[in-house]
Amino acid sequence: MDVHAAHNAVTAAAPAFSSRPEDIAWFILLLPLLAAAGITLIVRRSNFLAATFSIAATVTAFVLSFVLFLMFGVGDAAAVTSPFAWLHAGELAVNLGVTVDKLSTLMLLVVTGVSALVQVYSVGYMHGDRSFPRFFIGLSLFTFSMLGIVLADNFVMMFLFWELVGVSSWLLIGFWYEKESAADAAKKAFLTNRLGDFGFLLGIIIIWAAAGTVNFAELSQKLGAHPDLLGSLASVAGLLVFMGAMGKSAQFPLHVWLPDAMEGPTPVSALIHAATMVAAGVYMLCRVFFLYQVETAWPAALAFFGSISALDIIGGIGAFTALLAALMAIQQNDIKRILAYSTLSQLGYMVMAVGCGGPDAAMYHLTTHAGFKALLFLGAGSVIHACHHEQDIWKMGGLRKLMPKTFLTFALGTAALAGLPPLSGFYSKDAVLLAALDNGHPVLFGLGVLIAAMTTFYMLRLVLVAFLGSGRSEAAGHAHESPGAMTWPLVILAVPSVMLAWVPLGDYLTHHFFTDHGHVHGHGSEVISFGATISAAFGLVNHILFEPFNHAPLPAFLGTGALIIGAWIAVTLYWNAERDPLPKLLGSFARGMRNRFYFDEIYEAIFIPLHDLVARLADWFDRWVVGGLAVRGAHGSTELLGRALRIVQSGNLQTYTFFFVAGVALVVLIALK
Amino acid sequence: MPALTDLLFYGFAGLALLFGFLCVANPLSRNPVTSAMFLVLTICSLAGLFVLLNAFFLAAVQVLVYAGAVMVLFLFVIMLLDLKEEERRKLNKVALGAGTVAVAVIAGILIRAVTSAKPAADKLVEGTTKPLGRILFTEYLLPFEILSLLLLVAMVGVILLSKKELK
Amino acid sequence: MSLTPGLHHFLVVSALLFSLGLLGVLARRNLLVIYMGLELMLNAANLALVAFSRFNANLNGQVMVFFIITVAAAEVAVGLALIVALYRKRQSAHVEDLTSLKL
Amino acid sequence: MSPLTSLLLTPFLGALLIAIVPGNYRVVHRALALFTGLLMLLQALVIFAGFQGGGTGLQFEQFAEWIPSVGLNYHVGVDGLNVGLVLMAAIVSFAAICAAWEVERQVKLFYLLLLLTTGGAIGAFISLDLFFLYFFNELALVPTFLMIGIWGRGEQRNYATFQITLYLTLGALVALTGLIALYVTSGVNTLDVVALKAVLAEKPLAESAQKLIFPLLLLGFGTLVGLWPFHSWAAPGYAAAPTPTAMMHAGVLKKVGLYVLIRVAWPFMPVGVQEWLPALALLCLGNILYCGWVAMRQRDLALLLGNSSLAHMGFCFLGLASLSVVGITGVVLIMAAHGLLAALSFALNGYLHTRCGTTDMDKLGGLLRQMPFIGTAIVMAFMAGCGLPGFANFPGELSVMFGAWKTLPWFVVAAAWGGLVIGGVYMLRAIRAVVHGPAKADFNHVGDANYWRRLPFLVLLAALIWFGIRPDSLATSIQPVVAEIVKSAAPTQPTPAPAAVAATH
Repeated sequence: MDVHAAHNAVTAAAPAFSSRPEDIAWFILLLPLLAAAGITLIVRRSNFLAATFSIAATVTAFVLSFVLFLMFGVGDAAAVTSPFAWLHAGELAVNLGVTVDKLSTLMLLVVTGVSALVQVYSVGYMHGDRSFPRFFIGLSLFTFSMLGIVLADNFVMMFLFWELVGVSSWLLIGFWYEKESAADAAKKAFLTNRLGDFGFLLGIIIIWAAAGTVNFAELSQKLGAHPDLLGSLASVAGLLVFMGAMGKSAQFPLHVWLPDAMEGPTPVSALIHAATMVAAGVYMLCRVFFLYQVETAWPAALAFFGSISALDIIGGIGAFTALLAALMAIQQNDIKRILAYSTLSQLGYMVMAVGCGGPDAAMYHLTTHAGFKALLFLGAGSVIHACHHEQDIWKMGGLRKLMPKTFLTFALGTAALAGLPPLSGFYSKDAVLLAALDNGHPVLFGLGVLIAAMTTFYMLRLVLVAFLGSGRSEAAGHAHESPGAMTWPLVILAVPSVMLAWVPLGDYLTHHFFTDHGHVHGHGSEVISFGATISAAFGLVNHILFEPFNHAPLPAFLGTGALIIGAWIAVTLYWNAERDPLPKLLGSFARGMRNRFYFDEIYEAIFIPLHDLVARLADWFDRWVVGGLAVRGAHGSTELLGRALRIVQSGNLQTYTFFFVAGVALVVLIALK
Repeated sequence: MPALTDLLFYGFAGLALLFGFLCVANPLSRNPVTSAMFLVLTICSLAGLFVLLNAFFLAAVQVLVYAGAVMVLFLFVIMLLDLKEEERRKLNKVALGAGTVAVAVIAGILIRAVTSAKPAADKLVEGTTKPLGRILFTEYLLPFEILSLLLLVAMVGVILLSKKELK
Repeated sequence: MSLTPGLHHFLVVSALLFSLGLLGVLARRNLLVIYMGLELMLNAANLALVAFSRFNANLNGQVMVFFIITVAAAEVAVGLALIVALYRKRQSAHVEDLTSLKL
Repeated sequence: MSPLTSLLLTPFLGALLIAIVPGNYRVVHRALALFTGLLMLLQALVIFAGFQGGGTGLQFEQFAEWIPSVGLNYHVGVDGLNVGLVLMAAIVSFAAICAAWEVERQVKLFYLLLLLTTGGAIGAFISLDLFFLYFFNELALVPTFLMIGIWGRGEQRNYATFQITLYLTLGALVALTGLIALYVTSGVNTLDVVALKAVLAEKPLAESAQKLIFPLLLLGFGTLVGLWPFHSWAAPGYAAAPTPTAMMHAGVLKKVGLYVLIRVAWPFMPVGVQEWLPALALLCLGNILYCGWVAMRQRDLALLLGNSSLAHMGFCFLGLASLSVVGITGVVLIMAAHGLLAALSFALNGYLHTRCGTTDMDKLGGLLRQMPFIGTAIVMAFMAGCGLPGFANFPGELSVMFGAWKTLPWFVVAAAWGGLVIGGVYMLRAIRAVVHGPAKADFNHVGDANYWRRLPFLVLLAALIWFGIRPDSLATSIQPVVAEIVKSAAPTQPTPAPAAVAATH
């Protein structure tokens, strides 16, 4: 693309900067950054002011997001951007712009909403921590980076914020950096993400090299016009970009960082690992979904893939991750780790949905999941806080009576995650299953149902063991309800967990993804304006609540059946259980599940040492061959020669004279010749 | 029948070489005093050769400066240092041999070079004081003055070096 | 080469005398004797210069000899002072003992 | 008088003043040096702000004939290529002068040498005459050898001093041979870069001459930059150097070699470039991957930083080898960014060394608790070092990788691995070892930097972040100049439009 044209476009857009409504998005993006900067520079010493700055910024961002949502999300306003020149070098033109459309406004709401609640919650949870303001700096920075991903209108900008999310999550996970395990977990998370980013960056470069632009809108347009634009690297580019998502969304085989990341404070886990960072991968896949609609093509070396498309591979990886993580979750005892694996599993679900060609379903599930998973994490945090940082569920028990608000909201979240109709989780899960079934992936559909059962099982296990029964430790016995700053966010989050699906969210997303291409699912093809939504919401409640059963009964009934089976097994095994009966029943398989199928051990035993070995070899080479043989060799041989010549320097005057005379004789001889 | 001057030349030349040899490699005595004495004799013989070459002024200077001043200095130093040790030291045969060889080579080369050169025109020049003084104070005035400076520097240097404490 | 002493004869004597001086420098161990050898070599050079002057019929060579004698006198004075100083420090005027130039 | 000339004269005048003040007025020396540094910084800022980007012409030019018989002139000027580098050099110099506060012995001499180095570096960047280019480079290098030798630290000090001196002198010698050969074979009696460019555009050098002279320049100046395998002077040299010297050398002087390559070797010898490009591409892998791996194994922070800086130089060479506008623009961006970053890293390393007495990562740890400011600065610097967006290195490395993809795809894969993964691994490990982990009692007495000592870090960080957020403030100036260079370096190879590429697939 012509650089000068782009540059002109930039300069042309500049004067209009403050006059366009979509530029509100810039404020949304920058508010958390301003908060972080303000805390760093001005109020670093005051806990109260730090929290106020941060929360005020995020809440304002949430309100603005809502305004933006009403303006652009609801209704059919086109996606609009206001570019700002960042880097122009030769044919590479990168302008920072924002995309404001249905997808990003919805995600803005999710991110700012959850972030605001988590921050309020943190005021209670982090009370008394000596680095309280630093925590809010980290949260604000993180929110800023995440909003950048959401709003990015091109690949480079997305990558930029992608990395920033990585580093701010590193800051948060390693918040208690004096704890060795936390510092290690932060490092691991960052490096695992880096592996994904490696692929992501290469994917971006391939796409740019072929299409000449990194802008999503232009790319989408070009790829729509020429589906073979990316040439033989089309599928490779798609997979490489997916590698980025693999890192952030913790998909197999880069999933190992997420459970370790639970070393961070619990609000961080809620923010990062439920609603935002891990969702970024899925969001990115949805944002660049046009990339996967091009013709499948493999370079000659990978021709054996044949007609298997990048999406098929993505779907497979998603399903595998979901299954693996669900299995691991069944045998965990740490309350946060159970939730972590559950997150992994649900992310696998979303990625599977994308792979099945249902980005709308993936986004739907992402949105609902953000709500109830944040709720679950915050609830877990409340429990941990109450039990004096005890995280083993087998040392809890009987918390139902001691912490009624936490229990109730936690139970609601569990039900939503398990997919109990008519809670939100049911509808989004149903959408995912439907996407698998509709697009001809019966195996994935079957796996999805199985995972749904397993989800119910391990979540119920958690609830039964931790909240019901009787207290198994002193800490659990003396637990008390958490302060209002912590319980109110739980209550607020319970609302969307229950009711989010009662607004026509699925249709909203379907509309976003598929109207352009003319094939529309379901009944939501009509343009929905906000006013109509409000009035329709009540009228349609009945219709919406039972829509899945009417519209596509198979996934709905199977999903509900899975729920019942999972719940039945869980209740049988864990009602009033004092010890976990599963290890006895499953033997070594349970041990495998508990030890996460030894992935960390395998990586630590094979890949990391392998890379270290290369480094060791290079270092050895540098020390002994370059530094030793070449450098010291040159210097050594010079020195040896010097030593040899030193023998001549006897210090005896007459020897010198002798040589002198010999030299003179030689010169005279030559001169006389 | 060779002229008297010719005989004188062979006489002085032979004496100079003989005394020179005895000065540096006296087989009977390795006493530096002996060497110094033979050096005086060599210089005197050379002065004779200078006279044969019509360099009367230089011959006088040679005797005055060398045989007089320089040799007195040498003798003073020899007395001052009381060098008895020389006698006890063993002669380094290897060094002597190598030295002799080197010297022989140099001598050979020089003599060959000298004899192979074309003889110069046999003109006469009087090296008396008057023409020498004239040229010295006209053409070579600057070097002459510099030389005086050199002597001054040497004097200062010697005084400094001979002070008891060298710092 | 005739027997009548010409330039060549003087030069041969000069060369031989020079060699004798060199022999002294190379073979003797006493610094003072070495010094005498050096004086011999200087005198040999003087002889050659005077001979050149005589046979080339100009006085430049003799002027040069005059300078050489003066410089030699200065040199002897300084050199002997050095030897004395060295002897005071090392209690020896023997070249074999003076090897501090060795590394 | 051009502002460039006054900028160039400032450090030398400062050095002169310091030389006049007697040795025991330490405070006066420090104040004078600081004032000189500040003055340079302000002048460089004025020049940078007054620079009109977007064109290829020279600005603030000054020309004075000196020795016409050999075509030797005083000719200074800036275009997009060096205006940012001059600013970077001034910023780093100022920071280095601030950091020189830690020097306790022979303060006067140290400031004198430091200002000479500074002046030499500035002179090398603004000179448009081959002689002065080389002269100022040497003028900057020689004092660094002295500084490492006299004020250096560590047991390996002497070895490192000798090594760096010999390596760099030899490299400079090879480069000098190349420059002389260029001067002689060009056949026009001029050392002026601008004049040479005009002449060589009309009448290029003979191909055989290009093929011989180009490697001389590449290896000569490459050694000054630390091109693999002539790199082993760098890490031990920086580890042994006193902080300001390491800052100046790693930050500024290393870039002079690259600058000369871009200014002279590439545009003047297109055939030579084509001939030696594959070799250069291979060698740059040595820097990116090999030095990265070596860095992973280091237990000493200074050695790690030295190797990491070599790895960054690998990106520069990759960009040069790409022979594309995007890539070489990226190289210049990295040069400016890495100058700031290397100076910052070594300043921090030096701070740790003076305060904690060691830079051994096994002995350090948990410093974020005891020194929050320095700890945060370390985190930021190291994050910038592994290519984090928001810092100036990122746009540069990004452009290099984008630019090199079309001609060297597998090298880009390796570079991405080196920059993102290997760089991430060693930097994160370093952060983990130095600032994270439980606080150690050994360092309880060690204080954080006071406000005055924070100045150099803050200046460098601010510049890093500014160029990270607004790379265009450099890139728009760089790009036209680079486009011209690429055009003259690859006249037979017009860069294909993206659409054409797509069509061929």
